[in-house]
Amino acid sequence: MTEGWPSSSFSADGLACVRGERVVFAQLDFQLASGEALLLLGPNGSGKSSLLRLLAGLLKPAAGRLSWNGAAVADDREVHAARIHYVGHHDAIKPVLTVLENLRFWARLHDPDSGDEAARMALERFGLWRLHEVPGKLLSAGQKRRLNLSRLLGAPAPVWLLDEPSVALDKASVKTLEAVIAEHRARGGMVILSTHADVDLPGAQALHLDRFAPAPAAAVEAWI
Amino acid sequence: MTRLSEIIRRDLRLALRQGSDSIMVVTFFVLTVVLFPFGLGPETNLLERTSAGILWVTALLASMLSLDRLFLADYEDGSLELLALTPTALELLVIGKVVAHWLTTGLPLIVAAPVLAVLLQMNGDGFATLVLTMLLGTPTLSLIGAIGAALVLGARRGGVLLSLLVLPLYVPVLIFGVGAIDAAVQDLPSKAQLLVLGGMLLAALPLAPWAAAAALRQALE
Amino acid sequence: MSSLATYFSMGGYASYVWTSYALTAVVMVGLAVSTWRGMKARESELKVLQDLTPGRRGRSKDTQG
Amino acid sequence: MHRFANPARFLRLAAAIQPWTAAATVLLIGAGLYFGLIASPADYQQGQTVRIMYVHVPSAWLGMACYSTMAIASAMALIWKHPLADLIGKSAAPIGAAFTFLCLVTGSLWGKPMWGTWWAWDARLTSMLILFFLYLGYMALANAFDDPTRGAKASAVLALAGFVNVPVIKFSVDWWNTLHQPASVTKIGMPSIDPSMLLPLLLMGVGFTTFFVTVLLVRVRSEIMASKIRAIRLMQIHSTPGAVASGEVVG
Repeated sequence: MTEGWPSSSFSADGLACVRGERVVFAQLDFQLASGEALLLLGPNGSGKSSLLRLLAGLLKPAAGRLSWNGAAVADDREVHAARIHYVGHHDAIKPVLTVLENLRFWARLHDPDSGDEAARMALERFGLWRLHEVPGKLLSAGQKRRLNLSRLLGAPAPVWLLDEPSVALDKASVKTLEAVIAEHRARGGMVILSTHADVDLPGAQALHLDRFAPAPAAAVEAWI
Repeated sequence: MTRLSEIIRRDLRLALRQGSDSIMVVTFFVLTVVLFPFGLGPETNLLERTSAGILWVTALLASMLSLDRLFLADYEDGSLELLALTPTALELLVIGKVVAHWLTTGLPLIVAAPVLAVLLQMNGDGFATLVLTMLLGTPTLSLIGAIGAALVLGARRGGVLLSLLVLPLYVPVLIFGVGAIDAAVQDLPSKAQLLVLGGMLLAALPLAPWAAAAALRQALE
Repeated sequence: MSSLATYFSMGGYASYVWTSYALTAVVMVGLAVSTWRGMKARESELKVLQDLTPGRRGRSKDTQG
Repeated sequence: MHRFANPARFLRLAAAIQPWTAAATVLLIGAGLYFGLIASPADYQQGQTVRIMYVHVPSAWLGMACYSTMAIASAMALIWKHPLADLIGKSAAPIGAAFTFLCLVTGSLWGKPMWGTWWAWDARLTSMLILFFLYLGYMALANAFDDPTRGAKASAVLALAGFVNVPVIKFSVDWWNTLHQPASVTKIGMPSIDPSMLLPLLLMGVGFTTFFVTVLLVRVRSEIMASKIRAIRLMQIHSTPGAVASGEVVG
C-alpha cells in the first residue's frame, strides 16, 4: 500500500462506442502515464459514463483498442480487472450487511489477501470507522457514497475509474476525496474521472467527449 | 476458490438476515401440495399414484418462485457490475451464487418433500428415491434457472417471462425425477433414471454458468 | 359430378383433410402478407425520414476503422 | 467497424435470390398440391386422411429447421458479433413458430380420425409442443427490452441454451412416452412410404423450405430498415439542442 506503483502507461487508440444503435463517440485517443489524471468533460449523453464503463471492461469497444504498457487490455480481462477500481452511479451496498462487512466483501473479492487493517484504514480515511457496525440500510446517501469510495483504499489497484464520485458528497468529503486522489497519484496511480461538480485535479488532462461525437450522418451510416 | 467461498458466504449471510425466501418457498411448496387432495379427492390410491408427479411439479414451481431474485438485487444496486469486474471468471461467481441459492431454497424443499410424501400416501419404498432424485434434480433446476434469471435482467415483466423461458427446459428433469420414483415404488430398478438425472447435472454444471455469465455480461453492457 | 363429390368428401374425412389444408394456407399466406406489408410500411417510413435528414448522401466509408 | 455489418451486400443478394425462391415456392407447392391431393392414391390403412401428411410432415421439418437456423444464427451473432445474424435469428422465429403451430394443429386433425381423440401424448407431438413453447419464450424475450439490440443478444443466448436442450427434451419425451403409452392408442405410424406419396411429400417439403427462405429474406430486409429508422431517430434526438438539457437518452 505504501510503496508506489511501477511506472506504466494506459492508452486508448481510436476507441469507438456504440450504444443501442447509436455511435456515441469515435476515434477517441488518450494516453495516461503513472501519476497522471484524466478529467472527462462533456454534456449529458456525450458518453462519459460509457467511456468509463468501456475502460473498466464492462463494455466492449466497437472499434479501437485499449493498451496497458503497450499490450492490448482485451487479451486478459481478469488481469485488467485486477488493476482497476470502478466507482459507478450505484453504490453497491447491501442494506443488511454492516459497513465493515460491505467493504470487506468487495476488498476480499478484489484481492483475497487484503486484510482487515486496510479496511479499517480506508473507513477511517472516509470518516466511517465509527459507523463500522451499522447496517447499510441506515446510511445516508453521502455515507453510502463514502463507503463505496472507501473500496478504493480497501484493496489497492493502480487505476481508478470514477464516474461522478462527488455526487451526494459534502464539501469536506470532496476535500477528502481530492486528498486521497492526490496521494494515489503521488504513489504512481492513475485516475480517470468524470464530474459535474468541481473536483480539483491539479495538472489533469482534460478530455472533451463531445469533440469525438461522430458527424450526425456518420452516426447513422456506421450501422447502415 | 477463496472468491467462490466469499460470495457463497455473503449470499448465505444475506439470505439469513433477510430471511424471507427460504420460508416463502417452503410454505408455497407445502401449501400447494396440500391443495391437491382437495382438488383430486382424498382417495388413497389416486394420491399414491400421483404423489411423485405432484411433488415434483410443485417443487419445480416452488424453486422457480425465488429465481427472479437470484441476480436482480445485485443488478439493481450495482453489485453485479462490481462482481463482473472482479479479477476472476464471472462463471465462477455465478456458480457461487447458484450454490447459495440452492442451499437456501433447494435444500429446504428436499427436507420438506418426505413429509409431504407422507401426506400424499406415497409408498414407503419411494422415499429414499424421492430424496435422491431431488438431490440430483434441484441443483440442475437452479443452474438452468440461473440462465433464465440472467437473461431477463432489465426486461419488462421479468418474472412472468422467466417462467416462460425456464419451464420448457425443466421438462427432462421432471420426467426422469418422477420416472425414478415411480420405478422405485413399483419395485423396479431406478438406477438408469438416477444416472440420467446425474448426467444432466454434470452437463449443466459447466454449461449453465457459462451461458448465465454470457447473459450477465450482456445485461451489464 | 358424383366423382367430384366423392373426391371432396375424402372418404368421409373431408372436414379433417380440408381444414388442415385451409389452415395451412391461411397461416402461410397470412405470414407472407403480413411480412410483405410490414416491409413496405418500414420502407415508406424510412423514405420519409431520409428525405428529412440532410447530408445523408456523403457515405462515410467506415469512419470507425 | 463492423466490416460485414454493411448490409448492402446482403440486400443485393436478397434482391437477386428473392424472385427465384418466390417463383419456386409457387411452382413446388402447386405441384405438391396436385400430386398430394389428386394424383396420389389413398393409403390402404389410413385412407384419405394420409393426405394431411403432406402438410403436417413438412411443417414439422420446417419447425425444426427454423430452430436450427435460429441457433446457428445466434451462435454467429455471439461469436462474431455479426449484426445481420441477430436479425436473421429474430426474423426466423415467427416463421418457425407458425410452422410448429401448423404441425401441432394438423397433427391434431390427423389424430382425431386415427386415434379417435384430438390430442394424444404421442412422443413426436409432445416434443413439437415443447418446441413451440421454446419459440414463444424466444419471441417474448426478444421483444421484452426497450433496447432491441439487448433483446437480440439475450434471445441469442436463449436460442443456444434451447438448442442444446432440444435433443435432451426429445430423448426424455421419447423415454417417457414408451413408459406411459396406453395400448389402446396406436401411434400415427409413418405409412410405409410408397413412391407415389414420397413425391408430393418431397415437393411440399422443398416448397415449404423455399417459402421459408423467401419470407425470411423479406423479414431480414424489414429488420434492417427498422434499425436504420431507429438509428436516424436516435441521431435526431441527440443532435437537437433540446436533448442536451433534457437528459441522457442512452446511458
